[in-house]
Amino acid sequence: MCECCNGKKDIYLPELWTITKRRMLNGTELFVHLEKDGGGDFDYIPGQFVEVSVAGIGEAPISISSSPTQKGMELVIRNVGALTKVIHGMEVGDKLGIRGPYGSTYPIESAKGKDLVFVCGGIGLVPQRSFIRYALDHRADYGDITVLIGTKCHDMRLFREELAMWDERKDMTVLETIDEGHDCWNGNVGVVTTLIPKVESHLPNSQILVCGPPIMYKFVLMALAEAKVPEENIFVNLERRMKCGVGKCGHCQINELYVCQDGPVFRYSDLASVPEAI
Amino acid sequence: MSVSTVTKEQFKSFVAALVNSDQKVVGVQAKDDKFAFGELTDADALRLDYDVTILPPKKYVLPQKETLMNFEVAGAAKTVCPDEKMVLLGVHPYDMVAINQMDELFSQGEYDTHYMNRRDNITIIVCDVVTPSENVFASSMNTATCDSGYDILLTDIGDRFVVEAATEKGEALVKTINGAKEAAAADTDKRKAVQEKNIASLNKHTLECKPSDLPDLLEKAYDHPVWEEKAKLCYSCGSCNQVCPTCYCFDVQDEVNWDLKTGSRCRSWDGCLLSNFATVAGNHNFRENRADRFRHRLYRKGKYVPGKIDGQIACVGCGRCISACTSKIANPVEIYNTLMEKA
Amino acid sequence: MSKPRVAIFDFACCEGCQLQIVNLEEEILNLIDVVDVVEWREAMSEQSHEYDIAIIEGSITREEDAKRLEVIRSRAKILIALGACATMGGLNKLKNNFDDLNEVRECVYGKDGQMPHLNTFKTKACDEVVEVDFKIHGCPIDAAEFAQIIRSLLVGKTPFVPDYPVCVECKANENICRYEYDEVCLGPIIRAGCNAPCPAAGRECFGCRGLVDNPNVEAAQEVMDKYNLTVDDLKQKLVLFNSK
Amino acid sequence: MSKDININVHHLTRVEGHGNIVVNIKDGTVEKCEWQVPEAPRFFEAMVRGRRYDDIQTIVSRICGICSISHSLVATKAVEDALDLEVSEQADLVRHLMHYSEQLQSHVLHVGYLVAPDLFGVKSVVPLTTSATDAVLKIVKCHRVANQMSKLIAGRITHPITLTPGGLTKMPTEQELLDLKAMLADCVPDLVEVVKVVLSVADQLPPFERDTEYVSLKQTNPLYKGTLSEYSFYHGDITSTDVNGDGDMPVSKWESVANEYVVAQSTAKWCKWHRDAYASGALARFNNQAEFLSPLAKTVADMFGLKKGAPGPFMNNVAQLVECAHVVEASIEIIDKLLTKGIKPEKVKVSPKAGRGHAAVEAPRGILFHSYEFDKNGECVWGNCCIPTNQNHANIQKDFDKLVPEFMHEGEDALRQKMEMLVRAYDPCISCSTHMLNVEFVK
Ligand SMILES: Cc1cc2nc3c(=O)[nH]c(=O)nc-3n(C[C@H](O)[C@H](O)[C@H](O)COP(=O)(O)OP(=O)(O)OC[C@H]3O[C@@H](n4cnc5c(N)ncnc54)[C@H](O)[C@@H]3O)c2cc1C
Ligand code: SF4
Ligand code: SF4
Ligand code: SF4
Repeated sequence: MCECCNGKKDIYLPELWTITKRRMLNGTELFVHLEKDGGGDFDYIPGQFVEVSVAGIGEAPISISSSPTQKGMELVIRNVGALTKVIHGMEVGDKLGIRGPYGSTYPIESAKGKDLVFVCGGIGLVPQRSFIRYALDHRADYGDITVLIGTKCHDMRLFREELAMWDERKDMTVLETIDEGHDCWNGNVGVVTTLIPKVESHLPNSQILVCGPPIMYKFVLMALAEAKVPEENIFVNLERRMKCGVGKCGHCQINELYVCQDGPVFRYSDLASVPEAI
Repeated sequence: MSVSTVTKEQFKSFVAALVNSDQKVVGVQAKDDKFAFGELTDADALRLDYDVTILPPKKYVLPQKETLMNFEVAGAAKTVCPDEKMVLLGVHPYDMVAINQMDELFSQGEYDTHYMNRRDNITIIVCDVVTPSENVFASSMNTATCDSGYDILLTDIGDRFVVEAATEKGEALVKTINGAKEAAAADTDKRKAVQEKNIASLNKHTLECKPSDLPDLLEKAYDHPVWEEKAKLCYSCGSCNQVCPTCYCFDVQDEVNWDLKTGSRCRSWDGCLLSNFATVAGNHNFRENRADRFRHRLYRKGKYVPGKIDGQIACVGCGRCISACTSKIANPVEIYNTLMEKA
Repeated sequence: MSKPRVAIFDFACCEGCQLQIVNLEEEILNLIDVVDVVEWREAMSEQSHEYDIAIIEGSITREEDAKRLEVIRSRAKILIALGACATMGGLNKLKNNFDDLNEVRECVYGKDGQMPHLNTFKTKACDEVVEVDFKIHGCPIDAAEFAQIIRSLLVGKTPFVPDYPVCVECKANENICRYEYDEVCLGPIIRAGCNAPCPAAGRECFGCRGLVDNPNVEAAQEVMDKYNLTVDDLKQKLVLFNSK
Repeated sequence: MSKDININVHHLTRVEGHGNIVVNIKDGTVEKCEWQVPEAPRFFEAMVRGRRYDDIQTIVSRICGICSISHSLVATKAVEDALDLEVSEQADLVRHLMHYSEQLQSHVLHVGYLVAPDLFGVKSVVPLTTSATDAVLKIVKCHRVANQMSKLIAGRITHPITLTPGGLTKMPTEQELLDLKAMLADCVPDLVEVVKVVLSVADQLPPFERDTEYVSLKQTNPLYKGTLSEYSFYHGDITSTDVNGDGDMPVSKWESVANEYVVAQSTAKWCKWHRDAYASGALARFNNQAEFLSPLAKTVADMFGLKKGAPGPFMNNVAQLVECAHVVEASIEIIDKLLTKGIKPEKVKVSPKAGRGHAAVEAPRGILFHSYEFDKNGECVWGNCCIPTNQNHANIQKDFDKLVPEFMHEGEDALRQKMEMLVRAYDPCISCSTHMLNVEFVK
């Protein structure tokens, strides 16, 4: 903030956070735990994202994977390009620039008392984990919790220990599948939609939360339609190219909606007249 | 605020004095066979009789490239505040309307200090159109005249200018014009005549509906064949975006200095027609078809942006995209009219 | 950390792109501050077989050059093609339009055309011979773009290279479009990054940076009609730097 | 000291001058002493065939990055000759500015970046950036001024854009010319400093002379009579120190000056006129037209004791400095002339026709000839270029033949060094005159 800005904050200026833990979840996904330099408030709600930057390299939107019930913030970053490659090379103690949190949230309030079904494809588990953990931390507030996870191959599975812990729990159901079979895998094989019939009876009265790669949505939504899930009960978490995160740069627009402000979490029924969405 | 008249000579002296002061003055000047806004160093070079400028004056509120912050590589960053004051001389009403829209877009929701500071530092002198450009259709868009945003409104009534101060800043400037006389009723009548003429005649293309009908029209036109038809010829060159006074999409890139320790984060113009505007990691392009991108621009102008600014249509009828498109397919009026035929 | 070692090599070309590096003027001093230039025939006597970054200028037209490039590739961690000759064969590919290279030899050297040292094959870009990590486009390259790309690489960032057409920069600079004078300009299909100096200097873009990834060449026929131009006019221009 | 010397400098790949030096001396007898040019041939004369008259200068500009302006200019002139096009006086003057910018840029680069290290006994300009920072910064400044001048007049630094048969696609504005003039005037003191730096190490230039025929242009355009541009880079007939004003050759007959022939040791063709070899370049121009030099240029020549008729190839480096001073002053004179008349916009309209045309200009490193023939549609059916470096090859060989016996007693290293310096003195092209002569000794 500076004198000439009428006391207004520069919305593009990141604040520094320090990496306090880092570990590879698989060959391409890095998990980092961050603490804000100088402490201070940082309030977010599951479903939101932050703009992460390394000065000199660039900036990108990244979903918050931790729950606000935790200390600090956790992100999972896939190595796909200029910025993410550099972040992958960072160590504990290195700093990331953070802006946010931005965007819409999962229906943590309106879903209270209802059953939750999470449908996660690949890295789609990352933002969903925020709500899953939040719901587990407020276990009494929600009904049944079901997590469906599809991963391309065994080697790419995320949060394996955490999944194992969830699997142990009596108060939630975790179903996993991988696209291609593997020697060390005796679970389900097939894409994530193949898990949907297994929980079909559950679906119509649940809040369904969907996040995964672009092509996944079409098929999951078809399966959910078949299962007669009302569109108001489905929430999709969408990704788009994004430069500013604050509704100016125009990149993330899907028809009239801005993923950075109207999303990334959308109620599916609101997308009926948004042909570019799915 | 005051309404006065000045002779053209008096006005030129005023511009000359302004140019000679330490104030930065930007005005319309000839550029080969066309016109462009540029820093004015000679009052004689000012051309208030221009038809249209190649680029709109948006380049002063949202420059082609601007530094948002300076940083230490992988470290902290510091805002760069635009603080240059300038007088922007000779903005046409339709361009003023476009700036007003951008003001709204950059201040609503998250307040963009970079844009807004620039804007606050500019004193705008609008001048009513003297020479209509070959593709202007401001009359169709109700932007042949404008009633806000400017500090001074200037109208050429033949031998003199009518000068209206609309803000304190404008009033202070008008006070420095030697020989300004209070406008007589006859002068303001003449001004009215000029403006009425413009309202009727800045119309080289005629939109066959009210601008306010466009959102509804577009509501039903998503799958109209015109998108494919036109976009067949689209080069995805983004010329239509670049020259448009209401296009404001941008890209952000980091640049590092030679010390490799410091650098700056810059934003620059982008365009939704460019083929990778919506490409994300894994090379997934969310708007891969030319026709989808082509349609997106016309929807932004006629429906999406209006949705954010109280229904104001984000095409001000300057006609620049019509001239700038090498494929001659970008004419919004032609497209909107085609959509109506089917409807 | 030791400075990255950079070596600059040239093949068949005019060396104008290396000259652009020299044309960084004072910035050259910055450059040699952050990298160790271990080999650069144009500017210095030293030579080395050990380098991290090899910068290749020129196109490949002879067997011995192809071999030399392969050796360079095997030594370099990063190989950068510098300029149109290296990135796409550039102007040197004009000769590929002749069916018979013998005819070309004799056209230039007459009866002496059969001398063995005149043996060449069809012009190849670097990536037609070895794997290329980055391309710096243009004939010649733009010194500022070169500097930007090198600095990006040095901080570990994938350099930003535009994949949009020249018109974008041309329009941003308020040049008057050549089509307004009914002249052919390749701007709509050629990769930007040069800042459109040709239209700014009153003439058409003749395509020295190569096509964008997805050029709409199908549109050309109809668009040329709109200006009383022909596709042949367009091809005449395109052939200069974009022959196969 | 061994009586055997084997010098094998190889791999200089480039049109205008990748060269090899091969010397075998056995028992004090020179068995082989060769200047070879093995560059990858690029066949420009073939590449222009079938191309339109207005693309020729764009193509041949790519013969050489460092003399791209000269190549573009000479090609444009040859096309104009073929198509009978007139160029306005204004355009002609502006083209002179463009040409001068290249002379300045190329000479500063050559003397400052490539020759100076030899004189200072280092391998490149890099160590000088720390040991002689001030001098290097002054050289860089002169270089930048020249480049800014090219950029303004030619549209960019290398490979000019604004040249077109019949004129120029863009004229500089009067304001731009005023700014340019100020910049040039401002550069004079720096140039003088650079001259002084070179003077301080000029004794490092080897004491070698050989009586030589020098060939250059000679002004014939009345527009430039009595001006500094009478020292011609751009117009005129071909003259030589052997003809003494009697027997100058019109440019259209350049082929009978160059008398190109192919030799086995070179892909580039060699040339001879009155003798078995001739030299072109700054020293040739100086030796033919020194009386027309600007005052500052004359002063610079005096500082080095350079006199008309100077025979030593190494003095070419000094002549280049003299020309640097000259082109700065000649540019200022032209700018004044342009400003007095005022810049008028021009539009060039050309209708193609069949014809053959010839032209010559002085590239920084010597006289440059181009000829083209066009069919009635303006498509090129034939082209022929003869570049200065080729014209100097035979002379370099003749110099070697004399230099090797004279200096072989100094031993291999010193001999090799002198031979490399000699090649560089000709400024054959940026690539050749650099220090990367890859020397191998076979013991
Ligand atoms: C709301 C939201 C949440 C997200 N959450 C996560 C998350 O939790 N974890 C995660 O790993 N990712 C997440 N992403 C995706 C992440 O933001 C992108 O992958 C980001 O681009 C990576 O930045 P980068 O600089 O490394 O890649 P970039 O270097 O920008 O590019 C990566 C790829 O994007 C494409 N691309 C980018 N720029 C261009 C261009 N100029 N031209 C052409 N193609 C281009 C290319 O295909 C390129 O290979 C999220 C995205 C959104 C919108
Ligand atoms: S869409 Fe075209 S006519 Fe409308 S404001 Fe933009 S450039 Fe002007
Ligand atoms: S200017 Fe025309 S060709 Fe270019 S992107 Fe726009 S519509 Fe397409
Ligand atoms: S001149 Fe060429 S590059 Fe510029 S806008 Fe026109 S077509 Fe595009």
